[in-house]
Amino acid sequence: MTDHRAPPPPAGPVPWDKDFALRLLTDMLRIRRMEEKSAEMYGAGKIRGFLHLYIGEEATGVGALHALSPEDNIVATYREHGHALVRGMDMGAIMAEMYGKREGCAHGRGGSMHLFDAATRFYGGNAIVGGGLPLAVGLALAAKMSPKGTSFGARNEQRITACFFGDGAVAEGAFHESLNLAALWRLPVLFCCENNLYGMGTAIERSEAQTDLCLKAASYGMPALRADGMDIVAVHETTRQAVCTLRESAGPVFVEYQTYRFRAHSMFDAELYRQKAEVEEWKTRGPIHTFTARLKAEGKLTEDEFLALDAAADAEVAAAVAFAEAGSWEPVADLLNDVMTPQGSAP
Amino acid sequence: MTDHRAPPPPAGPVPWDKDFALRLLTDMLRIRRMEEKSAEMYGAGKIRGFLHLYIGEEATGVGALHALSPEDNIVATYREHGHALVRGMDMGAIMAEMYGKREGCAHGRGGSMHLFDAATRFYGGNAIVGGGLPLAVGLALAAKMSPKGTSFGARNEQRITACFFGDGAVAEGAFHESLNLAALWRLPVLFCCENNLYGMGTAIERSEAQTDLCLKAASYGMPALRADGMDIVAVHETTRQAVCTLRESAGPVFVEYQTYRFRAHSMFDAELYRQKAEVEEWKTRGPIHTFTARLKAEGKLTEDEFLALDAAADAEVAAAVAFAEAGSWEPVADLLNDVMTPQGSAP
Amino acid sequence: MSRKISYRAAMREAMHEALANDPRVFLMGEDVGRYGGTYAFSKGFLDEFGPERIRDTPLSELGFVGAGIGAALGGMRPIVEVMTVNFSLLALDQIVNTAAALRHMSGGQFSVPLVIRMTTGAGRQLAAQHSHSLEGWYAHIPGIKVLAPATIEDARGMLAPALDDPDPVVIFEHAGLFNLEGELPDDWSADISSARVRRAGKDVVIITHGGSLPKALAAAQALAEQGVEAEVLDLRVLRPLDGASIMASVARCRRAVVVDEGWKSGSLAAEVVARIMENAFYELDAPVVRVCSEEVPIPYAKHLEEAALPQADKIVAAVKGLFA
Amino acid sequence: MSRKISYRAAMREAMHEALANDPRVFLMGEDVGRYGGTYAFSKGFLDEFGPERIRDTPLSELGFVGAGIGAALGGMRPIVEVMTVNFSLLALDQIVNTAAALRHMSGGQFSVPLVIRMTTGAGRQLAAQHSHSLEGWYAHIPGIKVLAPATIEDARGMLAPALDDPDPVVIFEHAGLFNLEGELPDDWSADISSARVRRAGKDVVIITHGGSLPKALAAAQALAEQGVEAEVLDLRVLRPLDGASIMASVARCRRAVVVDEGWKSGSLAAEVVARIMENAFYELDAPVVRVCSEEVPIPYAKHLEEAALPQADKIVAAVKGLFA
Ligand SMILES: Cc1ncc(C[n+]2csc(CCOP(=O)(O)OP(=O)(O)O)c2C)c(N)n1
Ligand SMILES: Cc1ncc(C[n+]2csc(CCOP(=O)(O)OP(=O)(O)O)c2C)c(N)n1
Ligand SMILES: [Mg+2]
Ligand SMILES: [Mg+2]
Repeated sequence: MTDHRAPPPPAGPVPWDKDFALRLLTDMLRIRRMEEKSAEMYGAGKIRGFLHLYIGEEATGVGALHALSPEDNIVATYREHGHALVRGMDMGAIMAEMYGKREGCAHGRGGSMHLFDAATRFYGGNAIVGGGLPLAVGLALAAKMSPKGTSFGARNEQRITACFFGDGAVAEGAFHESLNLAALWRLPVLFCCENNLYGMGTAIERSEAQTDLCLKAASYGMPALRADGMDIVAVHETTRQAVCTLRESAGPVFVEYQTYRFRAHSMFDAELYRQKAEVEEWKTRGPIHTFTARLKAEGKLTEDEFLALDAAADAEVAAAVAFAEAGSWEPVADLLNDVMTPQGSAP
Repeated sequence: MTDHRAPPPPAGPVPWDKDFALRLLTDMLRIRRMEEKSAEMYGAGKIRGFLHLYIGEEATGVGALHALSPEDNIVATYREHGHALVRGMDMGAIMAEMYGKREGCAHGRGGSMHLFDAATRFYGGNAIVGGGLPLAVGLALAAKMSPKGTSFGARNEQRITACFFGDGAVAEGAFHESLNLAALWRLPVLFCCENNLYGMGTAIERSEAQTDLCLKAASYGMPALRADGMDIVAVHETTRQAVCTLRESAGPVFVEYQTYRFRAHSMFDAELYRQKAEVEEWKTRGPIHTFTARLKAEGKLTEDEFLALDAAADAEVAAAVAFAEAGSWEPVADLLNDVMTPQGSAP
Repeated sequence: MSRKISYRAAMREAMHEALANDPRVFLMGEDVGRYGGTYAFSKGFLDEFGPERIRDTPLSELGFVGAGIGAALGGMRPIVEVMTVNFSLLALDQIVNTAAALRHMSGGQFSVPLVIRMTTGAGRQLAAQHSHSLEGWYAHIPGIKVLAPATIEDARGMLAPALDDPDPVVIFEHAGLFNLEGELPDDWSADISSARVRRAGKDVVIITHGGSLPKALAAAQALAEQGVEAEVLDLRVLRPLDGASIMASVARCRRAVVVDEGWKSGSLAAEVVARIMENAFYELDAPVVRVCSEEVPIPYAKHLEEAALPQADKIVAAVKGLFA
Repeated sequence: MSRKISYRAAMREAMHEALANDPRVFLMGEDVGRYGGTYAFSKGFLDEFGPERIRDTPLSELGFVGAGIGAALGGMRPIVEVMTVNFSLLALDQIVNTAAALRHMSGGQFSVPLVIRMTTGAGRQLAAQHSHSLEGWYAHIPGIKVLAPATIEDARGMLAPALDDPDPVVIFEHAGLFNLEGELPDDWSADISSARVRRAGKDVVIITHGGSLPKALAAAQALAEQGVEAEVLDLRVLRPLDGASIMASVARCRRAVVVDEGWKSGSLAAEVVARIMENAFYELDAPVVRVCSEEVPIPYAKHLEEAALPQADKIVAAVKGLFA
């Protein structure tokens, strides 16, 4: 059993105005409350299949996504509820999808691991570890070479494709091939590695001969940055810097976010592979309470304000659950829908 | 069209006694003559399918393999005639295999790309680029963990598995996964990258974002060495050093041999992707004539001796061709042989 | 004197026995060690056999399956666990181009005594990327054997002969069977060459394998209550298929339904139907029909997933159709 | 007014036309550029369309096929060339788990208008790792279309509708056809939905596709000289299969032989036989038989390779067997 000592809790000044700081805090709270409720609903049998919670890692997705624009493309993993929500998807559509209801973002066809949203250029939810990486390379390739005037992929030199993946994905051949292609072809891909120290039950030192993931990027001649994934300030500022580097170098950038998963890998995990003490220590670095404390210390947040934000998040969650509960089931007669594109409808 | 300027021809003293030096020269000559004849027989329709010649690269295989022991395992590619021969396979069995005759090392089932020989621990011959890499990792794993007293894989801490592959293979996911596994598990694998600057018609700069291949090894925490693949002295001494490093570090080592293919990729290649001048310049660095010149300059070889060695090689080739010509065809009735292992026969 | 045991426990016992009795055997795969096995098949093995023999791998399906092939060539008897068939797509090159072809390409010089185990099938609302049933694909490849233990005896008994086999053996374990409880007879030894009649009948034979076996048995039970005596044939070995047993059942019953969780087009069921066409055409009183998965990526929603997969009621309806 | 042209030139023309007419179309794959295409299909394209649109890729099948999927999602119309089906095993995860499933998993939000071309088949003494015929595997997957142009018209005509198709289309080009020369009619436009009768007959229908079509036609010719009128049906589209045309031919001829270069067990031919069993059982005067590859990794030696593959004489013998 390896012991991953946690560094000291995030601290220090928050270089943002109150408004922006609270927006990010709010998003972290929304994710946390939504997922706590999802876990509850899983227990209640309303949500089935696999459910992978992001609890503990919220600063990573929130801080990174707030450094991107609505025009950018997002590719995520099966641990993507938070990314989907921050990206702008309706919480009701997410919850309904997890319920398997027709009102879900994918009409209940995808479930928790396959959230998609064309409106926010959210390309999913992928249950194959590393599966999203080549996809992101291709999306960036299209942004770079697609001719003017094409509808969906309308050329956009500014468009970045951000691809989120975990430390476990780094060992896959898909990682190697994708990073090389992106660097070789100078594509605007932001590789966002959420290193939570474990791939399921396998600690990174049992998965990687070289655990300094930034060194991997060097073997593709790709610039790499690292950020404390529990510190939303570090995450956001580092990601903004990465975006600048990406634009200047007109090529891909690799960012490693060092974070930690507070909950089990999925709902079926006895967590034999890590010590309770390790988890508890990391919890002292929790992204929400540490950021809250810093904001309060700076007078950017009062307890009442915090309670109001939290209540608002709870209310949004309650509404999302009500929406999902009230949702309908797709008729079985429609089973074969959306396998092939109906003739005539342009993709 | 990129121009890969060739460095100055190999020169300098040969730190070997005459006997050893001539053995290596002899092996290079044997490969060269065997392959020249193979090309001729391909033209004559005696050999079909794909034929990938090693001509120009002989110093790499000969210098490297002479640094290994008969107990070591060898894994190669479809450009493996030379490796098979140096390893100790009978030239007649190789030629007969290319003819598709029953007397071939694989009874004509494999052909040029699939030379195998259990007696010399030569694990082939693989026509999938990168396909031999995971295999080499497994062979090394067996050497490390197989219990005493098991027949074939009898534990042998000293046993190294040398895996030959090209620059093109480096882009494959199999390369990434295999190097990581070997480094992570501290396996005795010698990764021998024969960088001849092209993968078929694709120059390395169009295949690798980072063309310094030794930097790749660093991302697995693996020691890496580089040698001039046209200089058999550099190849052999570097490989010997690599073997020492491997034993001391009790883990894998990566070696890049910088070499060049004088002939077309296969017999169907118009070579549109490189300039004649580039090929001509590299030919001035030919491993055989430069080594011959150095030996003569040092008085370790006379023209008569050289002619005698060359004549011996020619004679061996003539005998191999005669053997192949005299060979027989496997009866069609035996078509389904060697798909599954006959019951009772231990593998 | 038999004893009650689960499919999971039976498979676990089989692996434990192999590890304890043959020092060449080791288990390698994602989360087989510290995690205790994705489906708890190897819980406790790490402490008992150590990290060398209970080897956690990185997420590198192509790499560690290929390493298993190399280790087998090197004299070991690896049990490589690919977490699920869905991820085995990443390793197919090594399985098809190396494991299955090596003996032939080397003119019989090298055999690959490798066992690859993987979970297969749908039914747990895991959606399109985690619900494949690709046994039929594997059964198409010369050079490998393909097994589908569907009972507690076979979960207990098939691993040993697979490990004794000198060639690559791929074992498919359907996730829907893991919690199956049943009586394990004292003699649970199993062959890896024959199909087996799980329920005798005379009016129709339901030919199936793996996770569909319980559904076929349930259908046969329901049919019995309606006066139709359905035989249930468990293929067990998907490559090479036991054609003789298939034809014997068909000759006996003169009607057949093939049940397979794979998508209908190009399913293993198609091969079974084709064999019957070729060998028992004149024995048939009615055309053979198939009950397979609908041609749709498996949806997440429970009601849609159930509608996409073979179910006992669909089998009953198919059988009745043969008498209409 | 038709003109003489080779299969290779026809495919080349089709790609040239697509590249010239649609700025969203680009060709990506190993050695499509500087090398001129492994089989010279894209010789000269690099100079005409430039390295962005005639994109040489590293040896990264999984990566560049996945990149093609992403580029299609991003609004492009990529033609991804996988050098041969043998190497496509490395890319199957992206094709099956992403390209084929994405539209369904996203509830219809995203389609993947991607064309993947690959060379398939044996017959050139390339041995076990370079001789696969896995069209049947691809034809098993919901969410993609699978084409097998076997004539000059189809080589010229099938690419355009494939590129217009909003979903992934996989095109298999048999290496044995590339040098085929023939007359290209002025109207070579082709659909990607139907099978086609290549030779009319009444005594038996030989159902085939791809590289086996010339062998089937040769067999039909030989049979004609012996008084047997064999119809030859070219499937053309392997997914979805044109069942109506198959059943029409079977109803007409009452006897059928299915020819497929895939290994017999689990071949696409098995699916065709199963469909006939299900839909035309009572039309048959004899059981349908298959002529497929022997169950052996394809050997290098010429005489053994020929013996392993379907050949005209084997087809003739199979047909005669139906009348014995
Ligand atoms: C190709 C593949 N192999 C195995 C799995 C099973 N699996 C799902 S998540 C996971 C761990 C992934 O770890 P990481 O990439 O670090 O992401 P995290 O779950 O930690 O966010 C595994 C092994 C899978 N989904 N895909
Ligand atoms: C997986 C795979 N993709 C493509 C090919 C076709 N191919 C055969 S050799 C080759 C080039 C390999 O280059 P390199 O690794 O540098 O070896 P070299 O031929 O230069 O010795 C290619 C693309 C193959 N055999 N396997
Ligand atoms: Mg992780
Ligand atoms: Mg090369």
